[in-house]
Amino acid sequence: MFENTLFFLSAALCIIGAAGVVFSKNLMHACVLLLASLFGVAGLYAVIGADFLAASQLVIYAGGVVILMLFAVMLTGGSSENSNKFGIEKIPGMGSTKTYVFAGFSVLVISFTILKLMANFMKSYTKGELPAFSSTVEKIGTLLVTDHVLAFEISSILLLGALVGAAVIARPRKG
Amino acid sequence: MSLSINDYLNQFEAHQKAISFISELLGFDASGLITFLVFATAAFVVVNVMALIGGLGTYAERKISADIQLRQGPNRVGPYGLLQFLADGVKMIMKEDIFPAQADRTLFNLAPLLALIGVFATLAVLPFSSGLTLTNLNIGVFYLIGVSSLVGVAVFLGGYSANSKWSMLGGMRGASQIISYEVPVTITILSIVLMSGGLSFGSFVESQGGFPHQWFIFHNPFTFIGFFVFFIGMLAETNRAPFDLPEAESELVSGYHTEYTGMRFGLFALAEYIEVFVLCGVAAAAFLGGYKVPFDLGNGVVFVEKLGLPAIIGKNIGQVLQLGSFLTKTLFLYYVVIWVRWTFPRIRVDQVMTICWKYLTPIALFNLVGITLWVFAFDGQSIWEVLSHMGGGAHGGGH
Amino acid sequence: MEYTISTIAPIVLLPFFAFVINAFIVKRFTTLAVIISCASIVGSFFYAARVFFDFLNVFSADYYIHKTFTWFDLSYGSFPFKMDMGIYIDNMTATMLFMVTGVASLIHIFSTYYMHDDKRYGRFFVYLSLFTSAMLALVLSENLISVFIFWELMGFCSYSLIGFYYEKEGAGNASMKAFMTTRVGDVFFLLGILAIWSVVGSVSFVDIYQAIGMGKFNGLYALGIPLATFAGFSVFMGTIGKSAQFPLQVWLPDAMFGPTPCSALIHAATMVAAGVYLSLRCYPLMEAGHLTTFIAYIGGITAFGAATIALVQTDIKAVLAYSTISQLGYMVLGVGVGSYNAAFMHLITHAVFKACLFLSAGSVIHSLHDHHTHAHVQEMPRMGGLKSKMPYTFLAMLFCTLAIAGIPFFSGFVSKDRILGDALLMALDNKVYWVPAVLGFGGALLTAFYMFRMMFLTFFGEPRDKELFDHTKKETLSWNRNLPLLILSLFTLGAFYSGSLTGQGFIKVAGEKYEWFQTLIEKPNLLKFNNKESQAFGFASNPSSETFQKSKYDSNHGLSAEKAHHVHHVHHIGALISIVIAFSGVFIAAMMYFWRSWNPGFWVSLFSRWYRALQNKYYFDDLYIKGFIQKGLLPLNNFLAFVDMGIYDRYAVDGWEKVNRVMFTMAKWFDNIIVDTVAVDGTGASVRFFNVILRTIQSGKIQFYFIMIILVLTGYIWTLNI
Amino acid sequence: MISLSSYLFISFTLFVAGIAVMIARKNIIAMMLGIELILNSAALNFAAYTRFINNNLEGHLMSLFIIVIAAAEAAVGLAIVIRFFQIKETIHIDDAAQLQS
Repeated sequence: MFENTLFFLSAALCIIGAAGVVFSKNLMHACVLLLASLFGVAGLYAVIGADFLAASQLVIYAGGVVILMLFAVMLTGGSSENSNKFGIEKIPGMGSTKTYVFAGFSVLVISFTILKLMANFMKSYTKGELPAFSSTVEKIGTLLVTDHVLAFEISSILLLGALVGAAVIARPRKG
Repeated sequence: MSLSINDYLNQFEAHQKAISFISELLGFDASGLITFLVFATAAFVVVNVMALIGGLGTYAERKISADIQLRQGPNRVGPYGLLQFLADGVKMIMKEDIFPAQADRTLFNLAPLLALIGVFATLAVLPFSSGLTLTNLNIGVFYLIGVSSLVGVAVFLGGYSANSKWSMLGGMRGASQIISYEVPVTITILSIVLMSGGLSFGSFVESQGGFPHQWFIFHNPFTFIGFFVFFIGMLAETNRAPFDLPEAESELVSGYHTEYTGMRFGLFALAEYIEVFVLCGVAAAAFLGGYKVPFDLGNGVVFVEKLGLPAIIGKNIGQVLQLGSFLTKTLFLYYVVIWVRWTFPRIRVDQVMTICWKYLTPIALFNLVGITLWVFAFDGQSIWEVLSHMGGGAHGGGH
Repeated sequence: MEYTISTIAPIVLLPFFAFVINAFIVKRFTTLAVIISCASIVGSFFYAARVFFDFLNVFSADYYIHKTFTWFDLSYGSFPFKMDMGIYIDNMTATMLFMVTGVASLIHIFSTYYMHDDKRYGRFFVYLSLFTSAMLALVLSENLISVFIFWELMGFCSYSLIGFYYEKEGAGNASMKAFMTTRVGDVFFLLGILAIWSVVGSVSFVDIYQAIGMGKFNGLYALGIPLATFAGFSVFMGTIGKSAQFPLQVWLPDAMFGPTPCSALIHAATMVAAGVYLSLRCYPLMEAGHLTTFIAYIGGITAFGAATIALVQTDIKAVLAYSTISQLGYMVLGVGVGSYNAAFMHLITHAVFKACLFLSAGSVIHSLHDHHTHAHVQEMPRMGGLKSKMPYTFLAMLFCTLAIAGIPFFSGFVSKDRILGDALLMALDNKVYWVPAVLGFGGALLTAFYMFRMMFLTFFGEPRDKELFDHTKKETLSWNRNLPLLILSLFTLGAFYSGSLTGQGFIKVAGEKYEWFQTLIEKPNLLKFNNKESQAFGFASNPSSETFQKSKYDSNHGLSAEKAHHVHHVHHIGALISIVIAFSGVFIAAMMYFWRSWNPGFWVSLFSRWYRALQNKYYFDDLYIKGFIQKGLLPLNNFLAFVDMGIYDRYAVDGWEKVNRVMFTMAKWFDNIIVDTVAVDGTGASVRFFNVILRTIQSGKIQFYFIMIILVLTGYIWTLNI
Repeated sequence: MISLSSYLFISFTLFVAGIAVMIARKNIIAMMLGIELILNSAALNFAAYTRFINNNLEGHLMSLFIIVIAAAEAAVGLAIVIRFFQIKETIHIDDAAQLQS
């Protein structure tokens, strides 16, 4: 009962958010809608018992990525002139009819493809009764430092590299 | 420590009897409905009490600042001016609701709500007492950090949507400050997680004791430093003085809520005061023993055995004592926060970032390493236990 | 008594390092450079002395040290092409080392006096060090190639030293002449080395001795000439060039353009000695090639002819230079008549007294300073009566003159007399040898005459140039001027070389023990080299005196008593003739120039044509320049130039140019039409064509890429047939 | 109701939405929003499969690593966007079609 409610709420938030990101004409709104969609995903994680994953999703996306996106929007959209020296508008549109036609075409193609793949998979899958998760944190921690320690360390190096790289790239320079 | 307030109530026979009675009455299994009702009631109560506390926060702020500045403070409405906040609320509701012409109306409406949502969502895991915890998530702290970062988004959106340069600057300052200070605060909490061995607030509190020497703040020298790192980071995260750059009156009129009027501004202010309370509660739970009462009075066993009271009454007396203990510590920290605001001058905007990245973060990392070594070297014992064992060892050596 | 490379190498390397160091520091630290040079050669002398006394006292006569390392090895399969380098020390080498280092040390010391005021004082010592080290390396060499290398290095040094005063007119030409003339001999020498290599497969002395001992040269002919003869002749041509023998003697008199100490070094210890040393080293080859008669003739002609030229020279150094040629002729004569021991002994004794003579002459010349021309005087007509001014120099020079003139009790008598005795012995055996023997005796007469003529003209009588005489300071004893002269003149005494004063056993002073030279130097015993063994470099050889018994002096020279008696008899006759000839030569000189009873002018006018011929050195220079060079070489050159320019250039080169032009035209057409138009421009056009197609695909528009990726991915998935 | 197919459908919706955003938008930041959506759909797939098929938590780890990679991608990508804007004064994707300057 509770779980179903939470699932419906989360799924609705997720899908509506995603659709909003697609159709929103305002970049700021798109960002906020993306945040809603990601919260929905976090809720979906929580429904299937992946509590650590849900919290990670909240911390990283709500606290980090979306605010970064908002910052980037602020830092790049501040000019009042409409076109740059290349003749293209400075604050690019969120899509025109042409691009939407292309996007729709691509989406159709890929939808059929994925649905074809999924249909085969659904037929072969019979739903089994598996026990719910209880407290995934310890198990994830154990797995991270035993079976997946290499990936864990590599991801730490990746993060360090991203940190340094982002700082170096975005540093204001002359010329 | 129960899993949630519902589990706590399920301990009592009366509760189970009530459930079975209602089930018979309605003709289906009413346990789910009761659970929902219990949660709804508890959440309603907690949120309203918190709103009340937030409102009283404004009163306390004005009263304490008046005390510090040798003034009277509000004293007209109600006894000692206690009802001043209600009068303010009425005034705000009655005010005209103004939208700036160029504002992004959707986001302008959304921002205060997001702030309030983020703050209220954190209340779900705040351990008021061993029973009165809405839910004791096993990733409680992580959840709290994630949800409270919604406030940063709200501040940013509030600053952006008003389409005013003061708001914009305040919003950007606020957002950058909040996500920056999350780093040392999270690392400090991580060190507490190391010592308690769990991410939930229940495990935090249960691994401490009622007496100050059993608290984590006095556990070892690193945690003592860590508490102040956490406290300073907390001040900055809540945009409190001396880190109230986003709403610096002298520079930015009023920061991200310059263009807000009426109850929207009220919601921002409320969210801020409640967030201060929540973070003070986190500090109390993580460092100051939380709801723990000395001599194990909190579980009520003493009252049942010594005074012969019924179990249910003894347990509830214990809960009240625990609630009192938690509120005492939290409100003391709340007082300190206000005290700091009216004592220290505001620092410059570059100093904010300097303090975060050049001082607090390295110190927090140092603390993390130090606490790791401490836990490894002394098997999780506090400095007092280590000292007493040393003394005992010396005494035993005399034989 | 351990012989490793570190005990022998310093003999060569000390002077060589002195050269290397001094070459860098000589400009700024001249005094230090001079000290380094002198100290290094003296140190080298001590090392050499150790080797020499070991060989003298400990080892048997046929002991030798032979150490090699592989220089390069280009052997392929069964075809050996391997060159070793190394050292070869036997008794002769040890003696040479001792002599060269000793004489060179004294010359170095004297040079500090003689060259002190020269503006290129330091540079002179740099050359001296290199010269000495090259000579020492040559002496130590174990094969002909390394001999040749150091031979040429000495050639370069003599070139530098003869042209030392390059401001002086003629010095440059003289150095060029010395270099080019010796080059003629060197070409033959190199030919000889190649001939030997072709037979032996190696140029090591040891291998050559072994090959000759095993008769490898027998029955081999090149152009109808026995190969041993050809090889021996070629090597001996090297000696002729280096030691200034009969046809190629013209360079040596001009060599006195150099500073006098360097003349002493060239004429006594190093350069000219190297030629005789080489022919002594290759003596078995000369014998195998039956060249001894030829060598004896060359030696006799040189000995006599040079002596005749020396009769009429007025330059004090020229007299000495011709006497050197003459004495070298005696050595070669000794080689030719099989007097191996005596030839080498004459090499040593001559080195000592000739060095002393040159140093004395240098002392005289250095003292005589003409204040008008600011030059040193070396013309004998301007000297005279210098005995009172330079008594010590006079004494030293007198001793040496007595030695070279063959007066008994002096070293020259001992060695030269043996050569003449052996020549007489050969002449009695074989009539062919009469000519060299008579020429040798005649040369001895002339030698005594012209040397004493020089002495009388220089030191006796009235001073002919009064002003020069008055300006000359009286000689005071100084260590670096008189000490070398003293030591060298002391060693002109014959007692140091032979106990018998005459070498023929007339009077035996201290028994057989003092005939050390006879026991030390023997002809190489070829049989011994059949089982030769060479040691690797760095391997310590530790010979013990028990193993190597000294050979005893045998007054019969290993012959039967009857034969030995004959030999002794002939030697006694030769000695008597020598003594008579020497004293008569001195008497004639004294009559002409001391008592002035006989007028030399009379004899000159009597033989006026001969006199002119002598003054013009038998027209050898004219012959070479006008005859060989202008008549022979210049037309040849012109002919070759005509072949080169007229035929080769005109037809081959210019014709090839024509061909090239035609080819160029064709290639240009091909290049323009085929390569440029079709290939290059075609490639460009095709690239441009594909560019138009590919440019539309690679637009840089990421979303287009996305669409392409999606389409391709979709197509791939649809083909999967899941 | 809470089944694998429903999760897969949500994930599919997110993925398609991401693709549509990436192709339809001309704004680099908006395209990055689409990338975030696609990454989230993948992570959601992993979590759902591991819940409904083998229950061994490895899918959680994969999702976690995807989140980590998304964070790194966002940081570096936005840094590049800001730098690009400093140079070109635009964030139009078609302005990034040149290889040089």
